Amino acid sequence: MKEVRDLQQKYVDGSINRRDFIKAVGALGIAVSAAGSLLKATDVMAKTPKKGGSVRMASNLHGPDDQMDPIVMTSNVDYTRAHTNYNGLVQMRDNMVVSPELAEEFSPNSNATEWTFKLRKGVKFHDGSSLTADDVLWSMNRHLGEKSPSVIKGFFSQVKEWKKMDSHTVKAVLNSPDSDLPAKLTEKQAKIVKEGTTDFKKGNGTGPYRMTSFEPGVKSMHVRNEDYWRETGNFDAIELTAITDPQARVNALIAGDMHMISDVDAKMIKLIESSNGVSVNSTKSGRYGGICILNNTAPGNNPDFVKGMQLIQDRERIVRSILKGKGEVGNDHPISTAYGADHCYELPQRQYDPEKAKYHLKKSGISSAELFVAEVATGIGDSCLLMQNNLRKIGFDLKIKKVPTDGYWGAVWMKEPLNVVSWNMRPTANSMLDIQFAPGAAWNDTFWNNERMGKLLKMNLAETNPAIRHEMFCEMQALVSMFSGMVIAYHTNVNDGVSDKIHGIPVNPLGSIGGCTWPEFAWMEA
Amino acid sequence: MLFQAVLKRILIGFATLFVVSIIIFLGTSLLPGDVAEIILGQMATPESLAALREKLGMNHPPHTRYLLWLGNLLSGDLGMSKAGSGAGTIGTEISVMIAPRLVNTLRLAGMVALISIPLAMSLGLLASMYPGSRIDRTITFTTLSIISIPDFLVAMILVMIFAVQLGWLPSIAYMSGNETGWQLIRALLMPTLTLVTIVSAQIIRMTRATILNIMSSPYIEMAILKGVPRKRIILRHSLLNTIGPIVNVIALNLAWLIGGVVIVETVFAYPGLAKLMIDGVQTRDLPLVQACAMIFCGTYVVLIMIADMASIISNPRLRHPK
Amino acid sequence: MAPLLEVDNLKIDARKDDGSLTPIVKGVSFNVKPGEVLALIGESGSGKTTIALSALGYTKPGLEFTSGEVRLHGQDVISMPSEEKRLMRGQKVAYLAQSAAATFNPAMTIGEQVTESAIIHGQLLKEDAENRAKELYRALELPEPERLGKRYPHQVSGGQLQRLMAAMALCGNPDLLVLDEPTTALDVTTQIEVLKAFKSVIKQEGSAAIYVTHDLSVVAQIADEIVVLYAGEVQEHGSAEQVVSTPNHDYTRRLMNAVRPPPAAGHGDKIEKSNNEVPVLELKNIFAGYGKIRDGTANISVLENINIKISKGQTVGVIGESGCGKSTMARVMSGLLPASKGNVLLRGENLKPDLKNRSRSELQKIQFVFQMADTALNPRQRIDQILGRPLEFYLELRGGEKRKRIAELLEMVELPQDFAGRYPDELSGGQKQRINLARALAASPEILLCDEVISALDTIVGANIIELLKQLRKNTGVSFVFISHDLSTVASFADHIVVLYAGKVVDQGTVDEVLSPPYHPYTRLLISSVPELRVGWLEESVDEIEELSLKRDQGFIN
Amino acid sequence: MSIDEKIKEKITSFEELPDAPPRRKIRFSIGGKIGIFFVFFWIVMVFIGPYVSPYNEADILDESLFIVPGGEEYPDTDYQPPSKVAFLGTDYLGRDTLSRILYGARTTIGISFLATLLAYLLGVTLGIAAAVGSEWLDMFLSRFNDAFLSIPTIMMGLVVIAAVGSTIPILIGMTGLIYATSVFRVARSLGQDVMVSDFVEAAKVRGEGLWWIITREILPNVVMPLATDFGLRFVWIILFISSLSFLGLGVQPPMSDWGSMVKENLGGLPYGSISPLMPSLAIATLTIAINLIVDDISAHSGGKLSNRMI
Repeated sequence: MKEVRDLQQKYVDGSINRRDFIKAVGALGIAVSAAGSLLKATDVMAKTPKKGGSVRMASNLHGPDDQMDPIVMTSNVDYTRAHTNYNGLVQMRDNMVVSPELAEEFSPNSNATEWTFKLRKGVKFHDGSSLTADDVLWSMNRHLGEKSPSVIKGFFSQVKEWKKMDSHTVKAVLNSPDSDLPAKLTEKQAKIVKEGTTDFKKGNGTGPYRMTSFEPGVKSMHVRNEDYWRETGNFDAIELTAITDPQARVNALIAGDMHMISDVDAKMIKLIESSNGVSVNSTKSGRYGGICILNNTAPGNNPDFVKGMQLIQDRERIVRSILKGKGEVGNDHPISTAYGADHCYELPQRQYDPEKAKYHLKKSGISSAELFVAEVATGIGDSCLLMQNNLRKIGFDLKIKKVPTDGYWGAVWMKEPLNVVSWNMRPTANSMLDIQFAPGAAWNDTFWNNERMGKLLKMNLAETNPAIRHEMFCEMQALVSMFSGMVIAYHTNVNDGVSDKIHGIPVNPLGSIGGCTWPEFAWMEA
Repeated sequence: MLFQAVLKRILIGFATLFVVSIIIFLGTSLLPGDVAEIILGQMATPESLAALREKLGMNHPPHTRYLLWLGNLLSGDLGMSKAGSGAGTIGTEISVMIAPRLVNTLRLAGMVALISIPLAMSLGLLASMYPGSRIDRTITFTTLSIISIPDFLVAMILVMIFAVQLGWLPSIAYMSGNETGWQLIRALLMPTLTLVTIVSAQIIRMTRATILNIMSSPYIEMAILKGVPRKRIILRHSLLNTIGPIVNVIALNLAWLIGGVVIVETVFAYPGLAKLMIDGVQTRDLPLVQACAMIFCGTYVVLIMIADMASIISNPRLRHPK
Repeated sequence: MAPLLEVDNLKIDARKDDGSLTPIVKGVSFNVKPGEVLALIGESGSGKTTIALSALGYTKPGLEFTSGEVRLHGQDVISMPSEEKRLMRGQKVAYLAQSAAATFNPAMTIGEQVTESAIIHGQLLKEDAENRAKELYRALELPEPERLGKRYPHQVSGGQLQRLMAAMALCGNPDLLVLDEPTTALDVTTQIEVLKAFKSVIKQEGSAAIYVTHDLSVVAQIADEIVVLYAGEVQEHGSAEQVVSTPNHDYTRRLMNAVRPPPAAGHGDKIEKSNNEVPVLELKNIFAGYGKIRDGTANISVLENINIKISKGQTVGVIGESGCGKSTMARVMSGLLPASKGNVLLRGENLKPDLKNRSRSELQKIQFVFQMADTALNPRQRIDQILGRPLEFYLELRGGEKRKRIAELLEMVELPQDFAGRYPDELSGGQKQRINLARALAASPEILLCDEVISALDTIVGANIIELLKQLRKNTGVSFVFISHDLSTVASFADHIVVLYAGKVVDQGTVDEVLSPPYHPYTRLLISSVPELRVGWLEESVDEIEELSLKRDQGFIN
Repeated sequence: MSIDEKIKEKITSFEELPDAPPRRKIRFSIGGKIGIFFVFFWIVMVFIGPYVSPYNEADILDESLFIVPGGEEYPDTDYQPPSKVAFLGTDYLGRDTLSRILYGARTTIGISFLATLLAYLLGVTLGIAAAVGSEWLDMFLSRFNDAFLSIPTIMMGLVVIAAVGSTIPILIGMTGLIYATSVFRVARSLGQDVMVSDFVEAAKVRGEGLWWIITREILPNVVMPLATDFGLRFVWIILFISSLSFLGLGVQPPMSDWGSMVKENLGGLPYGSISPLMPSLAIATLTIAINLIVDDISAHSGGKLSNRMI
């Protein structure tokens, strides 16, 4: 994405105009809509942020299980709170660049088996106590060990230990090289909390906003942390809630009850764009909804069946009429173009081909199957119905069993032979592939154990030469799309609704509204 | 005599509540997929599950769990919800979670009742005063249509008209909690409007039916033959005798307003009790679900009890024994 | 003197659901002069009530005036605009309904209801109206007139309510009273009191009245003019004196014949019973009542220490006022209400108190005939099913046999065969009562418990039923327990009389013993309360009756 | 001459006039007639719906069908207005609304009807049992019934479905169970009324068993009011099931039931699409129709029913 940044710089300097900018960005294979939002973000670089105003943001999901404990956070509203109340050692700024945060500098040893983080001095928690290496150690150790409830402990499986060098220096010692460790540390779950915290509801962090009230499943209120350790946040106050009904959520934005809403249903984009004062902030992302066909059982253990399922995907139409263009066709592997250089352009795109599909399914001797569907990802339900419809035309009977989203991950995912899944974009292509396809990985949700894949992942982490690294990525993506049993027909943009008053939302595809990192950087026109 | 009747009714009420508590406890414990799995969701790993189960202490025999629960309930302790505890140790007092929601729910129910009861009763009277007239036919058909379409459609159409098209009212009943007076009312208007429409329809129909039914009794004919004007016949002669059934309908509708308005709360993102319970069900937060359910059923039982007492008391035979 | 009310060729039709009209009143004309009491007499369906109501310009729902006029003070009340009607009602014309219990609003105080009409018509101010009401209470000899107004309808007795309705009607002293069978629902003794009250008040107020009834002997006491109606047509119209003494229309005559002669010894046909044989049914010191039973006495005790013998073929008449426990006794015999103490013996064999424990043959031998035929017959069963069931149940009759027997039964109760295919709703009251009897007979019982079987029926119909019963007794030799509040009926049918008062047997013996002097005072009261079919009887006997009832109330029985 | 003739003769002169007019036949108002028409129409659709509908309920129409000369190559297929291709327009996925309504008739009405039937089987049996049974049985049943009645139906549905999942049999069973409680009340009070009537006493005196009394004396006399009640209950169950669908607990896709059709197409409302209105119209026509009929009937039976409906 370096090119993009250069372009933005040029635009800000005024050396190119809007149209050229859009064209140029388009040339980089970025959907025009995304370009639009880039432009907006770039506009912001031009204008200077204003302080003040109180902002309301409505996420898509919340409930009594809303969390203020980073390591078990799972929903957008949690993540946003993570960015109001906490900081990480490092952070992901615009366009996926890892930059320092609580750690003013970080560096690996020669072969990336050790990473040293120098902590900023004079950083204070909201309760007044100041940040020390012990807090970092405590926070980081919570991800280690078999018993850890951390939801991303997989990222740190190769961390042997965290060492305290002095009061403001910590070192991560690894079993095997990991050039991606800093990127992984940008995850919301890796935020730093006060040592020995038991009641997380207070949200005692070092972040730009203090929490004044927290009602799980209702809302949380935050005010600016005036003695923040760097340029303070722009809003006087932030109010975070969620509106579960998508229709109601959009209504709320249009009626001006909310300044920002996450996860705009593709069907409503037209509505928002046609109403004044609000617009859709659509960011290209690796986020996808796919179909897991388990390898270790019928029918998934039959390669022809899988082929058939992949060939029956009318990818173009899904992007066209279900995502309304806010997304890109998938190639049955998770690495979308949003991963930039790591995406394998060389790999030929799989096309919609009922005839071939029919041939393979006939060959497989399977004529019916049952697919478990929950609305876990944008457009997943609809695309499954489309698939079902196309299968019916070629005489294959796909039964769809719609199940509620609650309890889905426990009861269906990685249990039923055919089920749907949604994956958010991960900071790096490697971490994405590793978390889902490393042999024996906790969330290897098609039970596809491929030695070669395992090797490549390790080598790739240790590899520093970009060209070779890219080759490795290409091979891995090919492997996944051929053999893993994943059907990935599309990647969806991150679509959020934003009032035109709001500026400075970072361009970050890792989650809703600038990867939920907006609280510190966005600002509001009076 | 009156006293006995009332006392008997109260005892029955308590008996019912007891049965309710058993049903609720059994019912909720039927929910599959233990809490732990739900909390961790896609990110669940065997270890983290085990850890959390341990923490939530989900390993006692059911009957002891019931007795413990009932005991706490009676001592006013609704128990702890895991809400917000994360991997930390401290969850949230359920009473703390419920309190604001209950306030909201009561607020809404109150506003709806305040508007719809007088409105509905007068319309019902109007209709029954001139049966078969144009007014009557209009009222009957309108109410009929309203109770005949799904309530979420009623809600949606109202939103389309008043919020999205006209932009008069906020489309959701979102409250920061510091609203007062007019702001508050304004925030509540949409859901109130919807519920008033639905509830009134019910009450109007019942009022009309009951009064017309009374109107066919001989003492009304007598009143006519005494030359009593129509208004007085309705207001003085029949209304007194319709208190019982009408109060009953009102009670039922109030109960529904407390526990049955899930859909309206969803559509308007209104943080009420019903929604809380649904969330509770989805996150398998059993203590929470049980508490909410108890509140709903309790309200119902009490309201119906009050209604019955009203009709007991309004019955002169019991009020003035021989 | 100009008539107060002129009914001129009045025609009223009933509109069926299919829109077709059937005539109910077919061109009736008569006048009522001021201060005159005119009686409309006829049986149910004769349209008497409909005509009476037309005097208020009112018809029951479903009825319509088709032609003719009803002129009050020369002004037609039918064509009157409704607001004028409203003003006329209660003020000029007042209505007294048959059942006061139903016509008083349970939720309003008596006082309010009595004074209401006078007040809303602005005739009297509230307090004046209340004073006026109190006068009327006194005039009607109602207890504690001062406090009565504050009470609720359910707090006073039926007889008092009936009189209170008179007060309600008279409060705004109207020119015309319309009384619709105001005494039919009452006990003989009460009936007399009420009649007397009405008569005197009407005299005082000097207001005219239309008195609707089916009971000639009542009419004779109160009416100046009599109009005899049948099927919506006037059969005979004349002065009370003339109609009663020399009826010249044969329907009137039939009415007269139907009226039973005043009770006296020597009526009814006796069957000599031989004392040595075992009685069919016997009650030995029976106690019974309702509510919880504690050591042999019920919470609300109704019957105390009853001893009765009924021998084969004998007819025992049980007489008493409402609430004296006659029906309860029948229920004890049948086992519907288990006695709290004492025994019921069937042919000397001790019967289980509760019918649940009685054997089928025991049940078969005692059959119960309910008072209300129209509630006693399941509206959803055809007559042949109703009659057939006991035949199957007790006698295991099937198919042809059963059908034959049903035919016989219908014949026995003098109903045509084709009734077998009908439903109860398609029958008249009398016919239903006959079916009711036939069902009991179907079991070929030894004893028949008849609870007020004719009290709900019109005079003529009732008379026919009595005739039928006599027939049956002759042909079947069944024993009867005949319960009634009407002494003359009992006297004309039974050969043994039991007089019940307040749950105790105060007098019993053969008809002759009971109905010939020396009378038991209570029996005497009952006897003298039965109105005789002659003008002026009321005035003569009223004092004696009052004195007797006074005694009763002071409680001569102990 | 025979007795019969004698009687005939006796009767011809001044025969007894029937004091109660024979039972009136129900006559329907215009509203009632309209109601009957719609109910009949939908019943027919239940049987022939799928055969007369232009498409299959699952058909996602091809974009090619919507191409207009000079228009886009890939036109939108969702929320299309009525046209020759789709008479009532298309839904959020580009399926033919008309076809889905016609197919939906079977699912919606079928499920609701079976559920109502179940509710009655349970409710009436227990209700009558409570009416005729011992005081204790009545007490016991009534308390349990009250308890169940006190749970908000939608909550009950939610928990049950969360517990055992959402398949058509479960949907029917659960709904039936939930509504059996209110049927119980009606049946019980009706039963009690009949229980004290003379003809039941007569049967008791005769020594009839409980079975006879229930089947021959009571049931025939409560069947009419229950029939009308059935109508209203049916309506409520339809609405209840559509509410469930709104919360996403309806039937399995691509099966269409009216309730979930409204729900899944609500998004079209702001675009002025009629796709959410049509199914609600279907629901309304059916429910209003039934209500109109019931109104006529209960007006006929003196509106007594309406009180019991509480």
